[in-house]
Amino acid sequence: MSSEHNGRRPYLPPFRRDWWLQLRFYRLYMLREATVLPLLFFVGCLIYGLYSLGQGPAQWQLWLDFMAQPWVFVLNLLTLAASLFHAKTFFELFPRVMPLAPPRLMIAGQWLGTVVVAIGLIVLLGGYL
Amino acid sequence: MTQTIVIARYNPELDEKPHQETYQVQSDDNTSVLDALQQVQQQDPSFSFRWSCRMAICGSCGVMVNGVPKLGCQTFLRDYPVGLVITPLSNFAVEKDLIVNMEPFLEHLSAIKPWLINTAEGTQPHVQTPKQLAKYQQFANCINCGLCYSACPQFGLNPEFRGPAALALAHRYNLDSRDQGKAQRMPELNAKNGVWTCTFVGFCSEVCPKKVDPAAAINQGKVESAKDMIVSAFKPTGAR
Amino acid sequence: MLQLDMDIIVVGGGGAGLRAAIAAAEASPTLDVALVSKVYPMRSHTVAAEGGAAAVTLSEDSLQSHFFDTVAGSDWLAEQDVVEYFVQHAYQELVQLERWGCPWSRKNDGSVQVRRFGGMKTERTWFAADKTGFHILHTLFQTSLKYPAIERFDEYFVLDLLVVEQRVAGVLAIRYSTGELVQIRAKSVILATGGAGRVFHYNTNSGIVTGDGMALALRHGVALRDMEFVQYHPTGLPGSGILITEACRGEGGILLNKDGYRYLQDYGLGPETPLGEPRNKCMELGPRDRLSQAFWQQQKLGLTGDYQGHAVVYLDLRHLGDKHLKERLPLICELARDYVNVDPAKAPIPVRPAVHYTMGGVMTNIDCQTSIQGLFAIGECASVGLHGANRLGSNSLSELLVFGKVAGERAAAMALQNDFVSHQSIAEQTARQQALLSVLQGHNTDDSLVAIRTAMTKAMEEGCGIYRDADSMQYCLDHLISLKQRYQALKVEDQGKVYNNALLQHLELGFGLDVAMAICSSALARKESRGAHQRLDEGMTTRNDTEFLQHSLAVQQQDGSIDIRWQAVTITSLPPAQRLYGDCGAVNEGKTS
Amino acid sequence: MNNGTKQPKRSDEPIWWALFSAGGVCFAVLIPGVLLSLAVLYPLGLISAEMLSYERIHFMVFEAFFGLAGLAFVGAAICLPLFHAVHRIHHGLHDLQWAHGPVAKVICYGAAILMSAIALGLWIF
Ligand SMILES: Cc1cc2nc3c(=O)[nH]c(=O)nc-3n(C[C@H](O)[C@H](O)[C@H](O)COP(=O)(O)OP(=O)(O)OC[C@H]3O[C@@H](n4cnc5c(N)ncnc54)[C@H](O)[C@@H]3O)c2cc1C
Ligand code: SF4
Ligand code: F3S
Ligand code: FES
Repeated sequence: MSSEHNGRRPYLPPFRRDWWLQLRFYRLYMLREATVLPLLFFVGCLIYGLYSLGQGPAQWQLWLDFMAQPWVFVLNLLTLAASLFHAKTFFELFPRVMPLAPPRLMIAGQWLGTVVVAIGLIVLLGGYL
Repeated sequence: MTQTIVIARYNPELDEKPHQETYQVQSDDNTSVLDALQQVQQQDPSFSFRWSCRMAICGSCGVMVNGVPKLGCQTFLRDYPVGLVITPLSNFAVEKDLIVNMEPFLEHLSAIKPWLINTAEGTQPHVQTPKQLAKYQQFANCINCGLCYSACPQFGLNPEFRGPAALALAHRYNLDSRDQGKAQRMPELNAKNGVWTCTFVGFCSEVCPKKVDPAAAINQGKVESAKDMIVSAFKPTGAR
Repeated sequence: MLQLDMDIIVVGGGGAGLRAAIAAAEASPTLDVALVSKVYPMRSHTVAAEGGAAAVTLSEDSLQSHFFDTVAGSDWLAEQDVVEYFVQHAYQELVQLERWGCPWSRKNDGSVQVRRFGGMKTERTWFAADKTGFHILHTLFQTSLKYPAIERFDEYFVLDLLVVEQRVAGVLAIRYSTGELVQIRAKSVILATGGAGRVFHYNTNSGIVTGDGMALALRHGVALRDMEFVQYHPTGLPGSGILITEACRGEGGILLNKDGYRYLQDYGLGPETPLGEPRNKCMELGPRDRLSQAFWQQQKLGLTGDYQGHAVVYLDLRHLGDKHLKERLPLICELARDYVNVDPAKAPIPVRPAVHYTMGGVMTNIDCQTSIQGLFAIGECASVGLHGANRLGSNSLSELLVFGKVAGERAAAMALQNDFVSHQSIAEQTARQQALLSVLQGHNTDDSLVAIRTAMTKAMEEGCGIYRDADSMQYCLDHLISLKQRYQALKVEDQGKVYNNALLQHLELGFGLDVAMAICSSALARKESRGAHQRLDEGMTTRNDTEFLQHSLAVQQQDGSIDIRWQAVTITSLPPAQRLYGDCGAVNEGKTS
Repeated sequence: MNNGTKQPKRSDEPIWWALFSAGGVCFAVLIPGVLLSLAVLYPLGLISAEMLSYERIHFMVFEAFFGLAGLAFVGAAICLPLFHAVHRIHHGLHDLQWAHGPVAKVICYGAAILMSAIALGLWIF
């Protein structure tokens, strides 16, 4: 190497495309981000339901039958798991983004919200009153 | 006892790119990665790495241990019975062996105006209650080790991203009751390479040796930036 | 080779250097200030200071009292005019730091909180949690970023001063990243390179604290003053030397020898205080030097324990309980777990004395000016005359600020008045260094840097340790001379230019050897016991004001040997008196038992 | 002072992030309940088909509170979660280095806007 050249040759390895597979933490991050895929499926179901409701009782029944199909059922179980996983991560992040109260309290409060909403809906829709 | 460690070596004057080499070091219950690196340096004086305080406060000795950013002086061989692979901090350019180019980090740090902005003159201390102090104290504990930059894939994908430590520092001054410089700092935060590159991966906070929680700082910064956008929308055009 | 001109060069990016650079930039924004440091400024050793910085703050406190504590603490070897200036300006400097954003700990009413500190009669130590040095350094570094006048040369290693006819002309440095030699000319130069604790085997200092600036000045004929005074801290961790703070003992921690006996009561520090009832100035809360000395006595009696080959005593915190420990001493719990694998709630922590601070340094006057025109020195590398024979904890951080500002302003004034020295001897000096560097590379057959360095630190530990006598010091000095010969034959094996770590370590060792010789020679010449310098030789175990109320000045001769001269101490208002401590067994810190 | 000269451009991300966050809350708080009742308990027979009869649901969605209940449901269970989802997809494409830049952005958020418009349209008509 010539004496004029200062010899420095910084080496920056290319950023790996599969970076997210390298550590468990990153895999969980990707999983969190991926929860929106089943969510999209369920939102699709809801839009289909809304359409069916507008089309009259026959179409509505079709939608109800669709929702009870095994593959739909299984996919939605997956969506439920995804939504709960999302909820867990989201609730834990929230107190760090808006530190309004002690984190544990905020997390508990949010879960309470989810449970109350779920019970409310089940009671309302299931007619359990 | 002797333990085997693997270290990435790179000599820019000889090597095309980094390669890994294996070394034997003496270790006991208290042997830190830094101790081990020093032993390797005794075997091969051309081996280069940074260190200084050996008590986790100067921020010099960051390296990757099995792919995770760590302070060498605060990481112990006893915790790695399966062995260690020590490589330079990710997402920075390697200069030699474990030494990386920290200049981009310092540029990002300077860009957010990390100093108290307050034009009032005075010869007495400001009044600041413990409560006001507590608001920003955590974010003032950053030792500039850069581990969070190696942990953050968004920085890896976009080196223009100001990054966790710099944005945490901006937030630290913005939260300081004595500071009046928020308006001057917001443009950097509002920009694409400011808080908005972060997707809350959160690994930055996980690896931070000083529990600064830069992820929280950045995401609180997003709230501030969003508020700033609304406020600016109602300001007459032309106003800064 | 790179050549450039700057108005002012500050060598060192620690607390002292940064403060000086800011002062210079504020004094005149038109001046170019080069901040040259071998590590990034925020890596400097100042970052490790935990305790705090002193300044008279409370209304019941007084400048006289701080003055008295400092002078008495120095065992009357402080320059009293310097101490006066210091106590008058310390408060304003800490306020300045506050106004730059330093997160000082607060009282509930929002005012700054002060704490008690060893040797200070009243609470006057400002602190920022348990990370005072860290916060001071980062506040200064971040503040420095807003001055365009300050240009940083991070990771530039200064290896020589350019001096022409007793006037400083600039510095020569190696750019670590490329190995290039860089010549920077300047109108004034400020040395702020920190202490020299690393010439001792057991020390609490960072790896970079190798005495470079002291040696740079020494080699150009500047005297090093009071170098024999080296402060030991009684509780460092064995091996690493990491500091275990005094706060542990303040909380009620006790010191035990290998038999589990609280040995301090045998050294004039008793009577034994009951567990959990620590009393100021008694037993474990006695002065630092007395505790270190007691350790030495125990070691001689064979009563110290062994921790992996290191002699140790035990700091027992178990009776404080897990909860209390985690609450009050979280950092210590972490350090003990990490570095000696001990849970302080379950087992005592092995500790031993370790070198902590070098009181002496590059001799300056009250304006921080050395005997070379345009060359200033500040911080731990300097002896402006504040600490004398013993430094009080928390005075040094304030010193960095007070005298950093003085030096920055004076250097700026000088740079405005003067022009660059242009003299062909500059080129000659540069060429000589270049030549020296080029012959350094090669292979060593049977010697190594590590071998010489370890021999030096061990020799210093044995010859210039807590207690000293003529024989062991002479032995140490002879040993140092032979080490220096070995050093001169030593080669740097790494042939590379980029980040050549071996080369810098080599240069540091050369500096360290020179400083070690100055310490040892000064210690040999001071035939009395005073402050941190304690002798065992007959007739020298007490303070001797008739002969030695004087500063030692170490001056390097042509042949590399050290000549010792003496300088009278400036006494303005406080004549020498006994250095008495407290009510507990009339602990007299100045005398050996 | 340093660095004071050029100001970087403000990002439009706050808008999408605000929608994403609101959608995230819905996904975490509302969606589990909706899922549980419509997609789990109903198929399992724990909520009877009668209870989900056309009349009953039609009333709830289009008539209760002048139809506002239905509007709220469409917003919270469909539109906002859509924005939440596309936001993550948009960033995910960047994370995987598959696509970034204006095209991906227009497609992602455009899809959410379109689908939301359809859902609202279904509610109105
Ligand atoms: C563990 C510990 C705790 C302490 N706690 C306290 C306390 O509570 N209160 C108190 O008052 N004091 C305390 N002290 C002492 C105090 O911290 C130091 O005296 C002080 O920080 C020294 O500051 P400085 O600016 O002089 O040097 P440093 O902070 O050591 O900085 C030296 C600078 O010089 C540079 N340098 C050195 N050589 C070269 C070269 N050849 N070329 C280029 N650059 C070079 C380095 O890069 C560095 O930037 C403590 C010390 C220790 C060890
Ligand atoms: S935020 Fe934490 S990890 Fe990042 S530089 Fe600061 S101390 Fe290091
Ligand atoms: S890892 Fe990166 S993406 Fe954000 S939360 Fe931390 S900066
Ligand atoms: S050596 Fe200072 S942080 Fe590790």
